[in-house]
Amino acid sequence: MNNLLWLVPVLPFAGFLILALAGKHISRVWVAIIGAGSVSLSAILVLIIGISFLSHPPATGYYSQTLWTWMQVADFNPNITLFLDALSLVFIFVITFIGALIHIYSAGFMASDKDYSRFFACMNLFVFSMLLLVLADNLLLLYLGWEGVGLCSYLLIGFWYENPVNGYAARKAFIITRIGDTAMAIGLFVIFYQFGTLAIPDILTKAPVLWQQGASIATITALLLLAGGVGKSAQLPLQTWLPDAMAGPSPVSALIHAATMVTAGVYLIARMHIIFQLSPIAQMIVAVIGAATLFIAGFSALTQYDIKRVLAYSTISQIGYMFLALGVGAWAAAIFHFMIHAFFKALLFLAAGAVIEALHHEHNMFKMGGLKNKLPVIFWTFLIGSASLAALPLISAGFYSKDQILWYAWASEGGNPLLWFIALLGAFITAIYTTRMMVLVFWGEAKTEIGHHPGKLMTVPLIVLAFFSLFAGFIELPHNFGHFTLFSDLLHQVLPETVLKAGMNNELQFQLLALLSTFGGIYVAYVFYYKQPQRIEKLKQSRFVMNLYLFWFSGWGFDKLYNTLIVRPIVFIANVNKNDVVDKLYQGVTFVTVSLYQSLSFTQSGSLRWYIMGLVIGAIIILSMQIML
Amino acid sequence: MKSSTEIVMLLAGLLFVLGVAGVIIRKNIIFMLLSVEVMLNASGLAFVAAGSRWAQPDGQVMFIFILAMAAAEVSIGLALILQIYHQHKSLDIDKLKEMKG
Amino acid sequence: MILIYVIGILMGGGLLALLLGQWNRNLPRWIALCTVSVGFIAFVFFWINQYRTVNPHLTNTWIIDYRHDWIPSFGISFHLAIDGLSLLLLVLTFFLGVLAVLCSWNDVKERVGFYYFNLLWILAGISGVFMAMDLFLFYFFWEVMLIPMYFLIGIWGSENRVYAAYKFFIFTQASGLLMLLAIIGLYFIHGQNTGLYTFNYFELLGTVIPPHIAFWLMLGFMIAFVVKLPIVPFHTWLPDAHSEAPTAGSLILAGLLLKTGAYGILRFVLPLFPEAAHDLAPWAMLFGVIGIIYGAILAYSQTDLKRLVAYTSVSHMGFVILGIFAFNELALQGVVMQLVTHAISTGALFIMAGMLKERLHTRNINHMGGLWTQMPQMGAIGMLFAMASLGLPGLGNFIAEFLILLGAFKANVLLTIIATIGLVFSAIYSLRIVQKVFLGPSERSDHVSDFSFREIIVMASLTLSIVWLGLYPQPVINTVKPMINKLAHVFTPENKNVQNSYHTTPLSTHKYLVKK
Amino acid sequence: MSGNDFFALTPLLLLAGSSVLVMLLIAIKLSHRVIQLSSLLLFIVAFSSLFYIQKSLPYHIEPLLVIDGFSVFIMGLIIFSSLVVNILSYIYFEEKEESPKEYYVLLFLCTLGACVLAVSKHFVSLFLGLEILTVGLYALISYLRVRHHNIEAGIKYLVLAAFSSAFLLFGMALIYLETGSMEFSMIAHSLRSLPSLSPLFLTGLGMMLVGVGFKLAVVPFHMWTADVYEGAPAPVTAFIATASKGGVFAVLFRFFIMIDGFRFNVVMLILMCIAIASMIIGNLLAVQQKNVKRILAYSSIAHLGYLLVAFIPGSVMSIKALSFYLMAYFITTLTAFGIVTVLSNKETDAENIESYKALFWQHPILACIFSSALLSLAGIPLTVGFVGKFYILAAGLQSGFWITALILVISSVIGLYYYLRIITTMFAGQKSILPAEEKANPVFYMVSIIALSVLSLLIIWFGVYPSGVMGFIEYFKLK
Repeated sequence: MNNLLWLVPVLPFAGFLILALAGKHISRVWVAIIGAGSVSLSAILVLIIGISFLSHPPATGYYSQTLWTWMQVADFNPNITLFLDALSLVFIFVITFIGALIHIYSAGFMASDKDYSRFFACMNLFVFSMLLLVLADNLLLLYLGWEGVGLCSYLLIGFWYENPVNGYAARKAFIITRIGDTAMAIGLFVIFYQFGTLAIPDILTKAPVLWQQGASIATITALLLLAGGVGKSAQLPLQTWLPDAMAGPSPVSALIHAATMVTAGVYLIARMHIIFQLSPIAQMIVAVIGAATLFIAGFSALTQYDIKRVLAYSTISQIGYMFLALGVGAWAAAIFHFMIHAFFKALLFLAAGAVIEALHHEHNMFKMGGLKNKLPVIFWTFLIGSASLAALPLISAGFYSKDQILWYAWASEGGNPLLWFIALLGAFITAIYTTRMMVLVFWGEAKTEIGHHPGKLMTVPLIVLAFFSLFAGFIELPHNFGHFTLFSDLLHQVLPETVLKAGMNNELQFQLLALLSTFGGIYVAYVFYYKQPQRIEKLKQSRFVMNLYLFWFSGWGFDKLYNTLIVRPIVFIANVNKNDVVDKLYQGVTFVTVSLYQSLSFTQSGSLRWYIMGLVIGAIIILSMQIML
Repeated sequence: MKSSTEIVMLLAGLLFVLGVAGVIIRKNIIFMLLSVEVMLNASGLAFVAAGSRWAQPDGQVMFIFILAMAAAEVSIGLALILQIYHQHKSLDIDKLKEMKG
Repeated sequence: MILIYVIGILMGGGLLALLLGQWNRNLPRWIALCTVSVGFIAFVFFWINQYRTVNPHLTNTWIIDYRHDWIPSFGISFHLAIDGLSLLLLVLTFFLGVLAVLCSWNDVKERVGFYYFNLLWILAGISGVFMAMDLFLFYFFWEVMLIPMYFLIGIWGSENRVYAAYKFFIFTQASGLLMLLAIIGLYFIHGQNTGLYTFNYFELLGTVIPPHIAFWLMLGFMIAFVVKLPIVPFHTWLPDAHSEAPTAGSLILAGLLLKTGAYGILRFVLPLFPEAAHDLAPWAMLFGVIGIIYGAILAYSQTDLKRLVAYTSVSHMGFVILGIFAFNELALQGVVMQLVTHAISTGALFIMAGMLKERLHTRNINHMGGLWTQMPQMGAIGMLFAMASLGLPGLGNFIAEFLILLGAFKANVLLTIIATIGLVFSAIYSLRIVQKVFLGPSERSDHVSDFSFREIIVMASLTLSIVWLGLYPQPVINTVKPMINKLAHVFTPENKNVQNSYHTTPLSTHKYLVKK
Repeated sequence: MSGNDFFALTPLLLLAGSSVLVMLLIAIKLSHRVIQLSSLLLFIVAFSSLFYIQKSLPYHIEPLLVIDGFSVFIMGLIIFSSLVVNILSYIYFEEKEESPKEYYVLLFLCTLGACVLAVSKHFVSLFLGLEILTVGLYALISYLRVRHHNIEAGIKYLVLAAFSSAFLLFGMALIYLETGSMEFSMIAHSLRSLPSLSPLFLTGLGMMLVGVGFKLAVVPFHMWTADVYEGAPAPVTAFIATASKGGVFAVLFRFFIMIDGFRFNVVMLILMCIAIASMIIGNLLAVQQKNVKRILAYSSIAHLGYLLVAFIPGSVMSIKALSFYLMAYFITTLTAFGIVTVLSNKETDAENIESYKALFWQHPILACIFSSALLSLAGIPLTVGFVGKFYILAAGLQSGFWITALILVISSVIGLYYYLRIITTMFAGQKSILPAEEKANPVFYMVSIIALSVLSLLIIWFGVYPSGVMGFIEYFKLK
């Protein structure tokens, strides 16, 4: 069945082509069927392929399928080749499966939108690009998918194009990720000249042979790739685009800006892990970026009033966890968290979308409230998602994935107490803002009337996702707690196992601490937002707290910083130079010519005596030249 | 070079310069023409002197040609001057500045 | 002979259009369409045949060679020859020629005959440039294409057309004359060396030139080509010419005229003056990079759509010069790809600007916006070509830019990195186009129609080409491969060392070898 | 003088005889039309006689004249241009002047003078030819004597020409004084025996340059050009621009070749300065000029500068280049002034650039002819001007005169601007709804247009296929 692999990306692409070319002439039902159906088919196909892959693993550990030679120039010959191993299997599973659910949800969510077919066309194109990204056999094809998802993200963030704000957010997303992509492109150049190829398997086999452990070239390459990942995954310092990207429809936020695209950076680093392993510095930087991002994004999430922005910052923060895991060498843990996060964050976004739609496109949490009884399905699924996000112990999937990361942040070779402490603090904050969100949206008194209730098309995907958010964690249990390692066994075919420091066996203490931080967070939020909301108001009277609040609210001032340092100067130069200063040079030449003309034309005075004078002067010059020289 | 030739050449040069000065200084067209005639005759004189230096008749032949040419020129010149006077009521060369630029 | 026929057909068709245009307004465009289509079909068939039969590793790179004495007393012959590069660019010429005729179908209402006369003669001149293998003939065609272009801009352009036409003509003419000087200089140096006075390209290739003279001669050639290309700071004619020209004029300017500059460098500067070119390389690359960034920044600040696209051309052509002077196969292949894909993508943007102008009567993007609602097809296509222009993978421009950068990275790391940053800027201006034109709130209440059938044909062919080039560029790569290989061979470092041993032998059988 | 001498002098004798014959025809009161046609016929006869005498070349008539290939070529050009001027003159003078017949006598005389210049190799014949030409021109320039401009141009030309003739003569006298001969080869001979050049000789040469420079209208002796071109009747302007300059240039070139003047560095330096100044100033002066005749005048200054660029090397290539360029320049200039003539109306010449507006839409043929002439003057390929310019550059670069070649290139770019300006004017504007005015002499109008069309076809033909002409020139080599 593996040789049907090409169909996995091609199905959504076919869907895209049909919708893009003939979308106007197809009825809305068929648009939905084609759009959601193509992705669902591909999800089914992935299941089949996955089963066949797992039951008959290829000898090399991967399966690859060359479609055609993309180009062949000198010794540069990237192919259009699909590449399937355990890592990409996990990703294509998540992409197609969650993708299909979100498509189904969208069929209901977008039902009243006039650009129905355009939406599904873009979504299909996105799924196609994302699949290409994770199935690419070489970095160039990966780059194709990488930019392709960027394009779709751009198209979908700006889906409601009449509002210039959306367009601005879309452009911001595209351009900031492009900055990372550019660095990544340079990384590709370096890799090509180091290894003479961009094929991922070749690179991974050649790298340890050609490069010394800790070689500076490895660091440079790793950092360039990291820059790409940082851009796409909205990590520090390129994280500013993601909160704005929430301008897109909620299914888009769920699919692109939570579940799949933003984790492409995680995929890239995991995929190129050998290069990162060769450079401890680079790996350290990955961990530090992850920790710093999860920390600052957590605080920002704490202060948002727009429900989707809370989720956006929380996404940034959660991806920070994944980066932290990658950085400390907990490869499988990072991918595990990616998968679990995809489930619960997609769920949260979809549920939030349902809430927002029910409340007439109200994004402000402070204007929500009391929805617990009015939207029970949403409430319960949202609650499950939140539990997972807050890593509620034992019963939520999020606990299992996050706990693993916390543990490795302390105990692995690359880990250290500071990273662990930040991660723990992050977990505490996560619990606070998650609870705050729950409390504000579902408890308290109702502030806005409910419009229409979500239909079946929307609730079923929520329920499925909720199921996974609860139970997907059980495929990987901690060592001291069942030691069930289905997921990491699978991934260890591809990714190295995490090396622990010597003498680390007190995992339980750390689990208890994590548990404490979660409950502590929930309690704090409970106190401040439910029990005694006036305390917040009291705190806000202090100037310091208020400033801090605003600082966090603005995402730690990064936007402002970039605006002043980079955007404004360039725009200023561009506007000042609108008429092209170089042209002045040529205008100067013209001016000189014309002035010469005018002064010469003055000599043509029409006076005969003047002409004679000219003649005589000419004669004198010639004669004196004749005689002098 | 014989000294007499030298002296005659000097005289011719002097006449020539006088003629040039005359053309430049005078504003009346007739006087300008006269000055040109002086220049032409100075050249003729120079030819005669040069011919005598080499004991050839060529210089004098040339002089006669110059005379003939000067006469033709003056005749046309005077005709033009008549016409100018007819049109402008003046012989001031500085008034003839209709074309310029 | 096909080469002669093609030029003859174009010129003849032009004259016919001019004469018949006197009494029928429809006839000229049909004549033009037929003429160009015939040429296009002929070349496409020829290409396919060629592609099937010829082995890309062949050493003889020349496909057709036609020669006829022209001015024998100067050793000037009517010498046309094509290799892969010429063939490719000729196919491109006729492709865009067909589109140019189509997109001016209803655009031009006055003096139709003369318009198509000019159009066809420009194409004839450009074809001649791509075929001429006699330097005099080359210069001849180089100039021949200017005059009809001058008329095209000066008569059918928009408000400021006269200024733009002057500027275009004087810039190109001035630089062209300097090239003429260099050509004659080369002619005499070759003649004095060998006793054979000829303008034949193949003979001149082996000329031994004292280095300091070679440098100046090369500059003479370079100036003509970089003005045409154009490279900052010789680019200022371009925005004016592009923005004032009629749609077909902009299409041909961007799609073909600029390419003649790059073609000239590839065909003449590098093979004729390999060492001087080598010395110039860092500077040329630097100016290429300056062009990339400078053009992009200027493009960002423009409000006139055509002017904006024109400045993007400046930026894209910076990549070309960067790639050419990287001297390796990757970069050179990238350059060829860039020539083709830029012609298509920028051409498409200009055509679209023309369509918008026709519908909205403005080129100011501040007066557009929200057009997607009324023109979703144009919006989608516009988006696609904006993406092509910013180098989205999967579209042809990406292949070109990636290959150029990949090749250039080998030659100069720092400059390549800066050039790569140019990709960010290209994203900024491309998205600005899309945003200002198609997205945002709708500025207009009146009805604006979407593509007509004719326009769909035009845009669909462009779209298919750009996607094809993005996903399977191999035909293009293989076609130019022999030529590029040979060129890159001259500049490979190992070769240089070999060359030193050739020091004493003045003549060598290999045409492109570097001689000291 | 033997019979052979007369045979060799046939063209000159024919021209001289024609002037007498035309005078007689005028005396018996034949109409303008008859006079015009007969003089046209006589020009054709004179022109064909050039082919007739070819066999006996080169032929020396000691000590004054030499008739060789070069002089026959130049004479051919001169007579040809007179012929064209003759064709153009009819419609021009018919409507402007009540007694246009004597004009043809003068035209023959001027042509004769120019031809004598082309064959002279002696100061006396030089002087004679020059004065026959000049004195005739005085009358021609002010032929339309009621027009203020004509008279003004006439007197300016007269005073300046006489003034410069004096310089020329004085210079000749000095050279004669120094070398003892007025025959070019004898001068060369005696120069060879001198150890170094005496200051007297140099002064003489310098003064001659002043005289010749005036006739050629090179900077700094150029200032009369525009006024005279503007003032003179358009056909006469065509004649001044072509035949008169061609003759003078031929004799200057012959003089330098025979005395081998190219070895005098100082003289060459001066000529280079003159060439450079002429190219730059000539072109600059025309940049924003509004009067087409003046534009063409200034452009002729620049073109003489171009000619000097080819002149300076003094190589074999120079001769060919000069011959070719003179031919190109003649054809082109005649075409350009022909258009001015044809477009002139009874009151004024078509000299204001505004009167060319929308010409392309009203008289497409005339506009195309004029465009081809202007493009040829600008040196754009497909025209003979380009090949000529290429030839000049080749001649200059062959001997390594890079500076002059470079200046030529730069200044011709400036030149391009004003040629384009005229062309742009012709293309600007819309077709006017006014009915085309009735031409007084439709037949001659058509003949003129046909003649101009032939010229413009020549411009293009020689531009596309110059090797025929080049072979022809090769055939007429000097010596």
